[in-house]
Amino acid sequence: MSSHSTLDVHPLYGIMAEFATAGELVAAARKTHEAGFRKFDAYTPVPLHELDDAMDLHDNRVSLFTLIGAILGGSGGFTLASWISAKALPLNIGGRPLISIPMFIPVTFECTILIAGLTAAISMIMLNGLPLPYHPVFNVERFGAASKSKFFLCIETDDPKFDHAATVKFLESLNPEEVAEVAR
Amino acid sequence: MTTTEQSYAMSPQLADTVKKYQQTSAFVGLVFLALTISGYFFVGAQQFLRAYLVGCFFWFGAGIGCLGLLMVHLVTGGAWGMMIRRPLEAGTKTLYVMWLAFLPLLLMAPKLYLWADPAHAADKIVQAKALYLNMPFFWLRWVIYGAVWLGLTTLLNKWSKLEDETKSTDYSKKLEALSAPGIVAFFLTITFASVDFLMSLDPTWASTIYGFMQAVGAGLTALALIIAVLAMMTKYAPMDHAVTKKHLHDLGKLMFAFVMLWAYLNFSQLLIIWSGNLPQEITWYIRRLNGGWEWVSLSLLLLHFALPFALLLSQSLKRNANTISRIAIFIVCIRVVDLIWLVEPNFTSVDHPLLAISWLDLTAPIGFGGLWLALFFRALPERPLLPLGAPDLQKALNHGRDH
Amino acid sequence: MKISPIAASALAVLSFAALGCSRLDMQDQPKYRPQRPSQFFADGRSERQPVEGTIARGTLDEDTAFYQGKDAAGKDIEAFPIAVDKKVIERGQQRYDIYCAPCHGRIGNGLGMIVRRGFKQPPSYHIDRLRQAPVGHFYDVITNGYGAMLNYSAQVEPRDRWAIVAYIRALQYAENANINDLPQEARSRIPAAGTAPSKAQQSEPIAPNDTDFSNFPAVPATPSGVPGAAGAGAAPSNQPERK
Amino acid sequence: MSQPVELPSEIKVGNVIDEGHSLASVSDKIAGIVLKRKTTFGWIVGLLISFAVLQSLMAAATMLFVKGVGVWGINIPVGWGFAIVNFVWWIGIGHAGTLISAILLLLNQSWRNAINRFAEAMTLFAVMCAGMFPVLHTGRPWLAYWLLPYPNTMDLWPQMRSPLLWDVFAVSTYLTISAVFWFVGLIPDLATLRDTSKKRWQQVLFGALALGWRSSARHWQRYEKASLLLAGLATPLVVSVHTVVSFDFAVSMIPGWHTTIFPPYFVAGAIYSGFGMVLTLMIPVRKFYGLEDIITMRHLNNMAKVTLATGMIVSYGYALEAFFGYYSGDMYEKYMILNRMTGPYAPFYWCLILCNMITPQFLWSKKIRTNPLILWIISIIVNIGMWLERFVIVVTSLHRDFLPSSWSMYWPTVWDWATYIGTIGLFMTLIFLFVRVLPIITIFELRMLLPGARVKEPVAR
Amino acid sequence: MSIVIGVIVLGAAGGALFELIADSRYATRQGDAREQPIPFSHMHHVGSMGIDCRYCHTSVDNSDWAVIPPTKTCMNCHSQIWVGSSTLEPVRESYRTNQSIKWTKVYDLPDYVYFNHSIHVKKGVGCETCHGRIDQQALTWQEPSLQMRWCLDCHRNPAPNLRPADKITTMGYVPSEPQEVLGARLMKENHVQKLDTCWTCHR
Repeated sequence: MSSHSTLDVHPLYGIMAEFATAGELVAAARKTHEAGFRKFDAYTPVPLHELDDAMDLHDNRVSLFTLIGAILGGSGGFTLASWISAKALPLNIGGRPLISIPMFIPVTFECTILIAGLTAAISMIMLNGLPLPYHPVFNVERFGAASKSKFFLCIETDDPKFDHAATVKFLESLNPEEVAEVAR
Repeated sequence: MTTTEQSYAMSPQLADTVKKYQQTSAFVGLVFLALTISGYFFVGAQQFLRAYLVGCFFWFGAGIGCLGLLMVHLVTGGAWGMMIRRPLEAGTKTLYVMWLAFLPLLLMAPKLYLWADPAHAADKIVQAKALYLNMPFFWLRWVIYGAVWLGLTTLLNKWSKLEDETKSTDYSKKLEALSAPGIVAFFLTITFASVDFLMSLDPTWASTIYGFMQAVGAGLTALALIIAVLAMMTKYAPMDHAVTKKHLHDLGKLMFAFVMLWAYLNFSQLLIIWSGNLPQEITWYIRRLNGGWEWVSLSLLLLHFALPFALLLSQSLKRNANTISRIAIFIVCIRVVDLIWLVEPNFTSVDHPLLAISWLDLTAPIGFGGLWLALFFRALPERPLLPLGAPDLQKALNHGRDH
Repeated sequence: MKISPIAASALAVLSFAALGCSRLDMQDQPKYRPQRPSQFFADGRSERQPVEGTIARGTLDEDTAFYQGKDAAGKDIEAFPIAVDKKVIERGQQRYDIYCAPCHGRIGNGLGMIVRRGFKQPPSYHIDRLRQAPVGHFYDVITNGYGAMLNYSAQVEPRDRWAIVAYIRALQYAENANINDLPQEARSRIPAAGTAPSKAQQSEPIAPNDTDFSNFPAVPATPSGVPGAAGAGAAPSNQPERK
Repeated sequence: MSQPVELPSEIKVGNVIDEGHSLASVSDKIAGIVLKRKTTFGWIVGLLISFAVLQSLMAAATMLFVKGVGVWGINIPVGWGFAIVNFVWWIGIGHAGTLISAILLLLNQSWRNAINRFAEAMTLFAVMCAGMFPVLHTGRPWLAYWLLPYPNTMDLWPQMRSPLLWDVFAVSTYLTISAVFWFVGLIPDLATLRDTSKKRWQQVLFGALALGWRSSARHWQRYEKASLLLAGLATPLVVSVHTVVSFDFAVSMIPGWHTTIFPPYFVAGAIYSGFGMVLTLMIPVRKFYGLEDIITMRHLNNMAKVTLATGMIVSYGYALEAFFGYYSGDMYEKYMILNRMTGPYAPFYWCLILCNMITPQFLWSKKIRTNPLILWIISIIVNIGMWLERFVIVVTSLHRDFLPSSWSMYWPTVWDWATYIGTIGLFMTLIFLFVRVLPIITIFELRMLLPGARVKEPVAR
Repeated sequence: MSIVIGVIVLGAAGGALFELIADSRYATRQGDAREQPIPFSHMHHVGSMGIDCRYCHTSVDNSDWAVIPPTKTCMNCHSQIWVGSSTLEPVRESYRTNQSIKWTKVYDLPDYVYFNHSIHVKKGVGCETCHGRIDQQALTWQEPSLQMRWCLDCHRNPAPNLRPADKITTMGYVPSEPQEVLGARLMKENHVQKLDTCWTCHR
């Protein structure tokens, strides 16, 4: 409550804590989540599956979109093949049937993979909100290490539970190497 | 948590269960084998032999599949194999009997195999293949197969036992060293065995992928059986704490891969023969895509591929011992249909294919199944359920526990 | 996706070059099609005349009666050198309407469309001189021209010329026909007694040599002078035999 | 039956990554190759030589465009010559990359991490080289888009029942998905490069390519899912690609082509030659960049084992071809296999047997598997052997037509060779550029192998 | 990834644009009346004079080639009519000097297309079907696009474009019975087949 004044003077994105090890980060993230914070994020140079549990991250939409892409690609490929062979350009080749299902399987299969693969990659990037040219976390000077060797946790001001002084205190209680304010 | 002090011998409850299974399957096996043999007199020699071939080759496949999987595991390692190594070893021990079970087929070959029938000796196609398809060589090959299969089985089991007892890595190395060429021998023998016993039912037809398909089919049968057995054992000590969900998951993935591989190989064969449409090849499919057999083909497509494929995509179904074992048992059943589909249509006419299955086609696989399972369950309790001398055992036990 | 930039640019340059220069894709092949100009021959034609003094196979044209309409003495022949039947006359009518009618008119009265536009009027076929003229005469005129008329040998083949002659004979016959010459059932179609039958109705073709034409259909009335607008006659399925 | 259990300590086969590395040191080492290392003289010479070789492709392609496919050695019975031989060869080489990155990811084989990026790049470049041939062999490469199904003024559609069209779908899907997979794998590493670089232009360049990746846990969660899905899709894809390539042959009715073993046998052959090529390239790169601590003996050993295994499958294929040549009872098949073994191209066949069947048998020995030099030589022999295999399959089956009057021989012309050697130049040029401008090893996956990336939570759950 | 999407979108747009251009009248020259050395008018000769097509194009019904008439054919009439016209001087000059008039080809098929006039005429495809109302074209223009699609439209389904043999040269033809009935009947009578294999036209 008292921090609101600080916000006005100094537009703040959040408070960031830096940790030395993966274990500390996971523990910190779990505590933060348990403390009721929701608008916060952990930054780590390697994917940590433990964080998914600790932060309650269970977004399965990438799989869902990929499945939809696979179904659309497969049915599209099969339809394309049979439409071309039977309707658009029916060619009689040695009396073989126009609709020859075994012969359509390769194209169907490739279309399934193509569309599913593209959906998987594109939906991952889109759901992650990328490409994003600017993000406040990079304002923290040491944040560059997040892609190499250090672990970070940032609680954002948007969180309803955010309170400047209290949040700083809370983060300091997690035994970080450093706590920093993140300019917006 | 798993510790090295724990024993991996069978718990008494499990031993009881296995004994019960063994007795039941022995009983069922004997009854159904007796029924099958009665078919020789009631239904006729040829129909009896066809059904006998289905049952015998199917359960031989289960045994040889265990041998193949065992050797693949010994070469590549991996936690999945550590959990099923003992069941696989038990499975290989059935080969002694299953090899001998081919004897009636050899003895009565002229009644089953056209090429062995003197009445067809003058046929052009039979003569073209006479250098390979003749009775003395047929017998000789059977002896060679036996030497390879039983030799491998004997040595692998012996060294595995010694590995346990001595805890010496010498035997681990020996096992690996034997398995690598063993896999080569496995592929060659099962290829030629499937040409001999299955493909030559129709001497006019040939397909190069056939042996590979039978090897994969046998592997799938064996894997499904062993998964079912393992899932059953997870209810009892020591497997209840040794087997993690991750192990089941990996085995499920492997079964999924086998299902896909089976479909892939079958589809490849179908597409190539379908598009070629050559009279000497396509007849094989004409018999299987007409006269009622098309429904069997379709059900194979749906039940042998599509359904297991869809079910095994799910992570949770693979990680649950109950569901994975049900899927595995289902796959074993549909594998029998696949074998019937391979054998029976050879005896229908190309011009008027007709779906005609005798009751023997059911009693023979059940009979041999009972026999096989009885042998298997007899061999299973002989040794600790995990390979205690294997170098990577601890790592395998920790598999799926590190998170 | 990555494509080698070098390969891509080379491809691009080459393909544009290819598109820019000429249509490489077999659009213009180094071969001659009919009437295609030639750079090679002095007269610029790819189609060559036979070497002088040579005769192509099948064009010896020894049969003077058929090819020239003359007998051995050089006189116009009186009888057709081909068998004339209904099909020949139908063919003759069709060819006549295409090649002759523009000047001679569809009924042979010499009042075709071209004549109306200033071409010298040819005589009607129905004058006595032409009614008496031997068939060889007509053939000779078609082949070699006559007066203002240029020859039609390039446009009408010999067999078609005879067919046209046969049709001219039919026109002449029809112009002077009597109602009694008509078959019985055709007579009933004459509108009313005393009414002058139209020219077209009169030009009922009749065989010059007594072939039976009892089933010959009436030629529908057609507006004269507009060939091709309607009723260009016989089915083309029986072409005269080509040499 | 119960007995005291003593588990033996782990047998050391060699580690996936040598001890002494930390998160920071691994990141700096690999990123440093891109960012800090000076352009060496050797690299420039290598690039220049490759680029010079590439010019032979340019010359050959120009010649082809001007004169048409008549400059090649193809003739009436052998209508498929070098173009398809080299197409199949290159496509096969590409397979190892996807196999390493996708299948081994699914199988949780951690040894893949050091080599997958390189192998994937190799896949991409090999598929590009492969793609050259079908496009060039039409003789009118500027009309290559006709192969795609799109509404056009000719009212024509591609023949969906033709394996050659399946090839179009399979190869373009393969190229697309490989590129996507490769790029997705690069994103976190590009972020590392962005954050490590001190130069502004590099920061901007890598920053743009990294798409603003900020190593967020929420991103990682979806990223891992997408990676797994892509791997799951790429695995059947890679099998399908060479399967479809094999259909190009098997679906026709030429003796020696129309055989059902072709799909699995081609796939194994592809992996075989692919691993051969990975070894051929990896061993010098490892030496040159001093990566012995990251690409360890264990990698070489494992790759050699895969090479041996796939070599055995290929040999199984040769054996079956010969056996079924007899067993089929078909006189054309019989003649085909006899002609292969004793006909005018017999030396090629026996050379192929020597390269592909005999040579890999040396890999049974662990000594040889862990000797980089011998392994490197064997890998080159494997590459030659697999090339010979395609040559033998294509040429010996075609040059004896069903109609003896059209029997003929096929010999490549200088332009055939120039095209083929030129694609090797293209491949090497791309490889040289790649090792210079991008991290050749997946940094973030290497980090995952380190103890620093393990979670030892101080708090009990 | 946006780059990939951008490439895909741009590629699709480029492809669509390419198709639009390829399909445009500019590219196909459809409806484009060509300049000729002598402004020969079909409208005059066919429309107002009523001369049958075959008077000049003599071989249309028995050869693959319809024939551009020789100068002599012009002179059949123009030896008498319009003899003083300066417009026709090139014709007279050609006749005098025996040099061909260099007409500009309007219906210029690529050399890889095999086309035969006589079979089309024999099977009942009228002149008008491909060449349009020639009796209304002062300078001859290219009536259809001549794209392969246009050929195939008819080759895949010939019935709507068939007419009786005696109506081949008719302009402004109106079928005497419903075209579906007539077309189906003529298909049968003239043994018209659906010929859309590659080698029908590309030999």
